[in-house]
Amino acid sequence: MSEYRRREQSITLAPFEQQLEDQLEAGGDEPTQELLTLNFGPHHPATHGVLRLLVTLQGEVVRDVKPIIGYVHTGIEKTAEDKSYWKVIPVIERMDYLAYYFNAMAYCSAVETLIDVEVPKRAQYLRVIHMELNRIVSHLVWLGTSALDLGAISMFWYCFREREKILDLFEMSSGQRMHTRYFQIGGVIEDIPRGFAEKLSGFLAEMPSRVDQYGDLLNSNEIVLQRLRGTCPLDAETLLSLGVTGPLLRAAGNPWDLRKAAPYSSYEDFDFKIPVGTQGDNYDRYACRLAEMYESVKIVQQALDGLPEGPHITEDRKVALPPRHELATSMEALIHHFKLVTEGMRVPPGEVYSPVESPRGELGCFVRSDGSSKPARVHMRDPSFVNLQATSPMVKGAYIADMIATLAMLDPILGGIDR
Amino acid sequence: MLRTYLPAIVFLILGGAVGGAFAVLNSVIGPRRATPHKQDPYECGLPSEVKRGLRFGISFYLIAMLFILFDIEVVFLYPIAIELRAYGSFALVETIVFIVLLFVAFAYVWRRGALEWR
Amino acid sequence: MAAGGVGVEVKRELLVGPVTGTRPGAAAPGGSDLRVRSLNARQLLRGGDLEGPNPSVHLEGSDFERHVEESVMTTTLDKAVAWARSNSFFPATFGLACCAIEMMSIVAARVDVARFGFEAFRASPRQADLLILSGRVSIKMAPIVRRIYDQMLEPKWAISMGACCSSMGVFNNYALVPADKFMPIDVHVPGCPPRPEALMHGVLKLRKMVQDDPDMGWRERYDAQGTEEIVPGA
Amino acid sequence: MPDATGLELIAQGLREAEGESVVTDTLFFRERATLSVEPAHIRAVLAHLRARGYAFLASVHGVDYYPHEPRLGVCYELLDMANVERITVKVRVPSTAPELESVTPDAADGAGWPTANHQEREVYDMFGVVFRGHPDLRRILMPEDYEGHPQRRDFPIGGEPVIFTYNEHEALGSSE
Repeated sequence: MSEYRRREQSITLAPFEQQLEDQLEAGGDEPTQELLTLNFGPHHPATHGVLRLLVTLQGEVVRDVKPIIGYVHTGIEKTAEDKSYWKVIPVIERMDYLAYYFNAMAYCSAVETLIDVEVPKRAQYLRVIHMELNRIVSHLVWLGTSALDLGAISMFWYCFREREKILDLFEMSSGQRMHTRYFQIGGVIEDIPRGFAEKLSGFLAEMPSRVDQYGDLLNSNEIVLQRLRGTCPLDAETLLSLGVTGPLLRAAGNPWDLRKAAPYSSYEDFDFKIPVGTQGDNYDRYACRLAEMYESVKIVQQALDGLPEGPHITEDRKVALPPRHELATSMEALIHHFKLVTEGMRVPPGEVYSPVESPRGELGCFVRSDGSSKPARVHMRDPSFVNLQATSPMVKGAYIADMIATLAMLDPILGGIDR
Repeated sequence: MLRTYLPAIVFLILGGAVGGAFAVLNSVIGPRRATPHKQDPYECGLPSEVKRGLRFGISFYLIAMLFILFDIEVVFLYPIAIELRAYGSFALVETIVFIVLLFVAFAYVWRRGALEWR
Repeated sequence: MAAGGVGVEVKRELLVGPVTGTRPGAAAPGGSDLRVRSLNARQLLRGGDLEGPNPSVHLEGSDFERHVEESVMTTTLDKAVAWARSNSFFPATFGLACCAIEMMSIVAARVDVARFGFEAFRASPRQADLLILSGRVSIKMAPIVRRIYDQMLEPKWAISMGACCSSMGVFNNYALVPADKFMPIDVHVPGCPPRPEALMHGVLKLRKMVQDDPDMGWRERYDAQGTEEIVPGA
Repeated sequence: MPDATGLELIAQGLREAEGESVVTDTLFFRERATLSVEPAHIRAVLAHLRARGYAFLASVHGVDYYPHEPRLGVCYELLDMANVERITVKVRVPSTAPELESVTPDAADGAGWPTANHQEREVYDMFGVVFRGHPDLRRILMPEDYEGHPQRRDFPIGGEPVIFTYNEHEALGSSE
């Protein structure tokens, strides 16, 4: 008889115990009708999107979790096959809608590898600046909504205050707050405007103090510590066998980060640390992401200081549009412009899988081209899709409240999961 | 006698009136459109298969009873706390005895392990 | 719809043009749906006539009372109720996709929706009277959205935020359903994702609609009778 | 990345271990190594590569090579975290019999790859490749009762014709 039953026996009177005995003989070891299967469904404030968890509960304890997804499946990979290479970027950016620069980066690096075009240094630095700012935005939205789930309502307003500042910067450089389509195949669409550097350094100067504020609010808050420390740990081996990457894996002690392991887009020029946890429980996952914000600020600072001069996009006319003023004078520019704009860029046939370190883990983009001007297959290996498989080993045997905290710390983005 | 209780009575009447008005207004003004799934139980947007006669675990009732026990204790402390000086030291001793008695109950419940959920 | 379409029986009919040949309030085709009757009423209010292409306003007897009752808010109680309702919407959080992040940011400090009483985002439809559909509605999600809309409190309105919800936006493919196909939508907010200010504009437009002095659309303001399309060769 | 010779060595090791016809083709394109393998030996090949150090299965995804037969391809992206090397194992399955051995469960021939659970379900849902032995092979993204596999190239992209004023009536008329 489970400890749960024995403990109740001592308090309740005999007749109930008699019923339990008959139940146990009849229904095997555990009384099954106690189990309640509920839909922790698509429309739920704590599922960070339209994730549906089929939860089997025994009182407050979660016995089994079965994630059911597909409620925001948009057929993005099918749409991508119907568009030319440039037009795929806006569609791809809407997959993992909190890490839109990373989606674009993964896709662009895959196509650039296919075409074998070299991205100029300045463009690589600009990409790193925007990606790390996007990582901060993603962690801010995660922190705001997760603290909301744990009951710290005011965190939401603090985090979204910083988010607005960063989105102003994105708007300055690309004209749009989210899904900016700032990355182009071969570099970035436009150079950053004049006031961007000053505004960015102003933001970078005050951001660490803001993250300290978040830390002061939550790190020593008894309720948050009770809810997060020691709940739903999972060791690194199980995480690796489940294919989990990103802050979840680093919180369990394995310092695997693509920016350090396989540096791309000149990440090797910057020195930054990778926050790594020890126990791999919810508190480590929270602390790792919080520390990553400091590191991202450091990277952006170094990238801004070391921003080299030079073109912001590749000079290869087969890939990038010629500058407007050239159209009036040279005939070749006009022909290149016309060819690129009407039919789009032709990519030599081949298949490439190029991974990028997104805020949630390894985001890999597989592009297959059959030589035409439309990609034959675009697949995004989304970190949240694979990390979601780790929810049931984490949550089995925990309380419902811990399941909500774990789901918050898992940071699933349903756009990326359902594609 | 009425004079002393007038504020309480006015308070009751006003409370009842405002509450009743809202309830009645709601049914009078609110449009009524029966749709097929309106009365279904809400389970995150999905049809719910939870049967009516579901047996809850005993721990739920246990926690509820304990809460009521100690909540009433706090309710009793409020009037005393407001007028402690007027009642003099006798009320103080009385309250301490009251709290100690309930503390014994609390210790018993704690030792028997009813406070942990599992 | 493509094979395996929405599991919801979806009927979509062309909304009969205002008052073409039928008295207001009579059983106009498309049933006595409140929407058709109020549209007729508004058309009458603006001097549209009854018969013929541009029916004029000659009403007597019961038609006149019905017309008045339909179109103009006379009683102060109605006006007070409309004022109360429009200033205290309880939106049901329906964060589907990217627009949900921008919907969250209207609650945040910069574009504070609490100034207009919209702040109390309720999780359950039982306590909400406004459904902000923010994000893309896939065919697997459509029956659920319809069920949530059915389970909401009775005077309910729906804002479809973003292009994906209003017209399948960027992804015109097998997986998405525009919200109009399975539920009545009051305000469509364009954008992908719409700026928080754009959603605020949509919310304020809905507020004026509920107080029944809706903004004059640009067509009414310049009393254009709809754009005449020059169809080549027609 | 294992360079060209490294890839040949791996292929050679596989041929000795699993049999001559296992590796059908090796491709070294843009510093990326790809092994094309017989569908029947996929579990053995993955187990062999795991022994060589490629212990992390990053991604399982399907590709539809529509005009060419065998039409449905499944790619396994393997990663060796120790010395940061990636290798892709590709399997081609005919659309007439899209059958494949699932790598998820711990079967007789060694440990499985739990990460492939949802990803194989997605390939089944999108392409129709049936993974024998998969613990819970159901549709993951589309509704349960959906017919057809949307990601195949011959599946219509669907969607609605955009209605303009000039074709408004026949578009709405048709759906009466």
